[in-house]
Amino acid sequence: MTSRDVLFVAVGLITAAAAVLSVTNRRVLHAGLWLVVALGGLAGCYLVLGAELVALVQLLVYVGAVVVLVLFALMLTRSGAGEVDTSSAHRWVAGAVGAGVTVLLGGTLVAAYGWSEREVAGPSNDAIGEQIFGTWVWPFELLSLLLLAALVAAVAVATTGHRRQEGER
Amino acid sequence: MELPLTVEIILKAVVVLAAFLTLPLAIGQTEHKVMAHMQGRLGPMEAGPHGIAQLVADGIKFVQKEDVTPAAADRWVFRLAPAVALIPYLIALAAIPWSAAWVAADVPASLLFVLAVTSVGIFGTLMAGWGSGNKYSLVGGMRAGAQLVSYELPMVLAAASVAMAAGTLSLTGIAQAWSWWWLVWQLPGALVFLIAAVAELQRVPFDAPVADAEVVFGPYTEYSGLGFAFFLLAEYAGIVVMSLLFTVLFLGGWSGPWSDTLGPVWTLLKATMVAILILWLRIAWPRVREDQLQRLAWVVLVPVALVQLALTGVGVVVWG
Amino acid sequence: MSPALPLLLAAILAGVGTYGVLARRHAVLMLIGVELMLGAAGLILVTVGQFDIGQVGGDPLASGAVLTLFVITIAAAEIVVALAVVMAMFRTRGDVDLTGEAQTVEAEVPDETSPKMGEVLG
Amino acid sequence: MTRAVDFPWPDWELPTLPLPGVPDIPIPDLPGTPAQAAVLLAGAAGILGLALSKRSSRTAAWIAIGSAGLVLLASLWQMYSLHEAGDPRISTTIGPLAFGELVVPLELSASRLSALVAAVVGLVALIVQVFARWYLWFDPRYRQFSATVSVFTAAMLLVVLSNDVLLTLIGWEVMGWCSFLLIGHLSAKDSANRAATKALLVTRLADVGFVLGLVALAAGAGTTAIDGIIGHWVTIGSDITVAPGQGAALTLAMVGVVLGVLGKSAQLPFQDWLPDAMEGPTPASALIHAATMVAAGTVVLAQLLPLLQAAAPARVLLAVLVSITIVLAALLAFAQPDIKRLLAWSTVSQVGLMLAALTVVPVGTGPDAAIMHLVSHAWFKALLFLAVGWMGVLTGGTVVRYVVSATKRYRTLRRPVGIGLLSLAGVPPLVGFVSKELVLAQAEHGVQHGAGTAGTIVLAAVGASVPLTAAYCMRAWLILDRGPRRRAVHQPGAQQGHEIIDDFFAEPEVVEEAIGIEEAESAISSSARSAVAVLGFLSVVGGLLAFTPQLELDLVINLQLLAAALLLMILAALAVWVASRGVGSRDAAARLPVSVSLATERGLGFDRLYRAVVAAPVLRLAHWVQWLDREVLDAYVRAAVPAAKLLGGALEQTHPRRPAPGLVLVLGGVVVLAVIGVVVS
Repeated sequence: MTSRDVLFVAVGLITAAAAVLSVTNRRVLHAGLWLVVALGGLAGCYLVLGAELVALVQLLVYVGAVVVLVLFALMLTRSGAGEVDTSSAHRWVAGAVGAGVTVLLGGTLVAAYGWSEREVAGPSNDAIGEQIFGTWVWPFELLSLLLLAALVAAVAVATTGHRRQEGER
Repeated sequence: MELPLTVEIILKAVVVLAAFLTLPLAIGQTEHKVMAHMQGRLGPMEAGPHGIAQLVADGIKFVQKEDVTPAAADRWVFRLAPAVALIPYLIALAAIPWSAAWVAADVPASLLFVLAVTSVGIFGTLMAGWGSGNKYSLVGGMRAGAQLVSYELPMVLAAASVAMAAGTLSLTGIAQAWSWWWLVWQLPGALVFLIAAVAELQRVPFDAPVADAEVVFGPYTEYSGLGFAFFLLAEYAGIVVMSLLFTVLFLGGWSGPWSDTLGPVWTLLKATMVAILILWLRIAWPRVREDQLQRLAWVVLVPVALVQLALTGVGVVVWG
Repeated sequence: MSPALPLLLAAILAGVGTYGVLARRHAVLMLIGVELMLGAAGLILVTVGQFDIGQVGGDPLASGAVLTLFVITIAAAEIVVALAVVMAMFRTRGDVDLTGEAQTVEAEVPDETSPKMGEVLG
Repeated sequence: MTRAVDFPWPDWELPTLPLPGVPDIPIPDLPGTPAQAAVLLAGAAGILGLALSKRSSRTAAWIAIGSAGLVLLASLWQMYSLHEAGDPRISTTIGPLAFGELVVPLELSASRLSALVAAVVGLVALIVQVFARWYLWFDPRYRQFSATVSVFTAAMLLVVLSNDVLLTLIGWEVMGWCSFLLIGHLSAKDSANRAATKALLVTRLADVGFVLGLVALAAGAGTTAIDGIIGHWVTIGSDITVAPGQGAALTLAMVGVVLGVLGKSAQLPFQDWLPDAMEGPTPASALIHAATMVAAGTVVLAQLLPLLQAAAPARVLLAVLVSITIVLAALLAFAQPDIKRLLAWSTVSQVGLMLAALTVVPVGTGPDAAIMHLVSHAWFKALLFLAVGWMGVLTGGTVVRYVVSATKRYRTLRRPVGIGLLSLAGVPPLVGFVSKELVLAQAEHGVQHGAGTAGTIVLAAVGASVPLTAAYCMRAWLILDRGPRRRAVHQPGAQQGHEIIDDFFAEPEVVEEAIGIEEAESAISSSARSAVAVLGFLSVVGGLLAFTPQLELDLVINLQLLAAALLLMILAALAVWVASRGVGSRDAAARLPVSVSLATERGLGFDRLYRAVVAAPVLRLAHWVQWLDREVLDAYVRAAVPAAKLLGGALEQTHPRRPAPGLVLVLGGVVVLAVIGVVVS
């Protein structure tokens, strides 16, 4: 095992543990905070893998914005009280499905790519930039459209309910 | 001067820590004094000559105070929040260059790094707001969350404009690519960045999250002693980081006469000016209402930042 | 290093995410599961991109990193819309419970003028 | 058939005047060419005039008049430098456009003739701007007017100087829109709006042909450069030969271009918009009628002359239509109850003369006669319009009963109106006489050099126009100058008292007659009056232009024909004089039956024809399309709603309505399927 392996195992363990906690914790806001740790850990994994641009974007967009929104929604829905998990039987079935996914995915991937040591040699930031605005420019532009559509849709969905409610009063 | 790697890292860490501990205090002291003079009064005069040791005295006071955790608080979240608020700025400070050679951690995409790391600091506020078990804190935390998410966008866009102009994401590279006419070319972006930075710091006029007349002290209502001191430190550290970042991005960092030797001094000088500008805003301006605040971000800053991006794009294509 | 480690982590994250989606009855918490699954997808993409797996001569199109960036962007769009839906649901139903009977008729509107802090803080 | 008469009168070759040599000014190395400067200055003035003038008419006037002066200087400089250099001068605009296989050089070209026309355009534009400054002094929308005139001038210059059909098209379009704005300047008036819309619609309709024709020409040639197009389609030797196998295509394209020209030049069957366009302010009419819009067709056809000569059917079509127009418009002009409308119809007739001269140009000769008539018409028609506009201000209108004995009442008007009418009628030695004789000589020349039946028709029409023109000019003069002198009953809108203007940029001051100022002497700014005087001077001596090397007229004047024309002219004038005797207003047209004058006033009901032939079918088509859209296409869209509802309802029945358990089942199924897939593969 190289030092990179050790580093990855450490960060990966934190990530996995935080992920597990974020889906099992019964206090909703703690679940959200564990998600922060899990996604931050994921950014760390990217960093260890040498994909620093992805790691920083993950940190900036996911942790800095997306999860904040999630926490925000948790606060706004005032959902501290009440059950947050399904019945225990349901949870067992869900656990089985989750384990199945892990086993299936892990088995397939490891079987396909093996344990052999390989060189880490990802593209540089410049190369990524050039590719985004070269090969991938149309998907990229399409993404901007998607974001716009999401923005409009979010505003539309959020305000429609509001208006209906006001209309009733 | 070749040092062993470990020694160099330790040395740099110590220097950054020292800077992190002294600069915010200096800012705090400056705030006291500048505010006092602008308001035509003396300010703290008792501790030390001309009140210089006031902040040290404050620190001692904070340490002596009892650290109360409210009964309704979410204990761990409440306790961790000050640290989460503070540490990102420490990490960010390490990546900001003072001159071409004076940079603790010269990571390749340092601009993105600084922005990404500082964006994590928001969790400190959110955690404090939630964890205090206090309705004012919750409202303040939500205000802070909304404000920070809104202002992060124009801030990143304005920074992206500079990065585009310089053709690099490295802060060192940006400062080296800077030339004086960027002052005009990037002016809209600079204004957007400055406004967004003040909003990110939740300082007047964008301090609705901690508006004392409405929500007591927002997320920090329940804190006392060291926890409160940490938040205060985080705020001043934020001013330091944002001033330095603004200096490096828009004012050319260490460029100036004899920048080979005097580089860090120039950086410090410019950053001080920016910091005083931020302090001045607090003293001179009234608070912006919550809806006005959101409006400003989405209706003014984001479009201006986008226009600046387009302007930069045109400039890069035409002159580049 | 071995690509098996990140791939295994991705498998774990995907499984945990699936569990989160299935086992939670709180809509926002369910979204957390979705985010974990998306994270797993991103991790697989990055791993494949960084290790030149499956192709000779590296990743000339930088597809691993670029596609991960796309995934992150799409996730941002997805979460925004999803949260808007959750907020609308909360407004009309007063809760975000997913196990209950799906309702087409609007249920009672929560009284928003006096938030009960005890309930809020749980 | 004047040709057949064999009378031993000598023919008269045009002499070349012993001109003093043009002084040899060293040509400094200026940035850009005069052509670029002229177009750019005029265009920029339009934009700057609006942008910089805020709400100040004064600034707008400075910008508009200053730039018009500069444009005139540039175009004069262009004439001079061409005279020195000799060759046509090509200059670029924005550089060639990348259009794949199509070559689009976007070049300007200044040749001997186009430089002359550009100079005339520049002069008329300057005079119109100066005049408009006085005429529209109190108009709150003067800024827009002057800016539009600037843009209009730029567009016309672009058409004149263009060496690229794309530029021609741009100028053509911009002129169309500017004419819309100018005609509809008094936008509060319904009739002005209607006239503007009508002008736009009619010319647009014709433009369809123009655009298609030019596109066909450019596409066939693979270039939009005019010389390139001509070089591709025809080979000019002793005779013009069309590139093999392309005769039909060329004919079709040229028919399209001819249609567009007919529309812009208000020839049959598009003639009706021009008289209505009199709703615009007089300076606008002067500009549109004199040097720009209606003359643009002549310019374009002059540029494409070899193609017109090669496409016989298009040429014949043009010849026949303009011949009818010449006679018809002259007849209609005679019966108009409004002096301005009389002038409008005379324009239609005179522009017909220019185009007629083009149709009979034999291969190998230039369009110089047509251009000469264009220039001369620009001068005397601008003079007439400005003088009549001035008169309108004094009398309160241009309808016959207002303007009876107007030049008697206002003596200063007498000279400009008189010169204008004499020139229009073609009385020697005024410029109108020279140019009209040239057109006549050109027609006769054409008949002798194989212009065929078309040539004969043209010659007949041109010949017929001579007495007709003389008749309506005589009628106008009798009304204006020989009418009974009535003590001025001020018409509504006429000035009470008189304006006195000392300074060009100072506001007019109204002075009562009692102060003792000679009647109407000071009712116009001195600059506007000198502008009119310049036109009057040119209308008198402008004929000399024909004897300068600026025009290459190797025409032989048939003196017999000339004498006949003069005789006809005198006879017509006498007849009108006789007819006017005994009519109170000395209006010869009053002898016409009421039904005839009414019909002529309405342009012989062409409006109704347009409505039946174009408007009604278009409206019916629009209704059809709307119906199709609403009842057929929308039906599918509307049907989507109940369909979606139905489908949703059906699916709702099968749904468990409990999201969480459903999700477990779905995902579990997916995992099982995936396992099966992995194991099997």
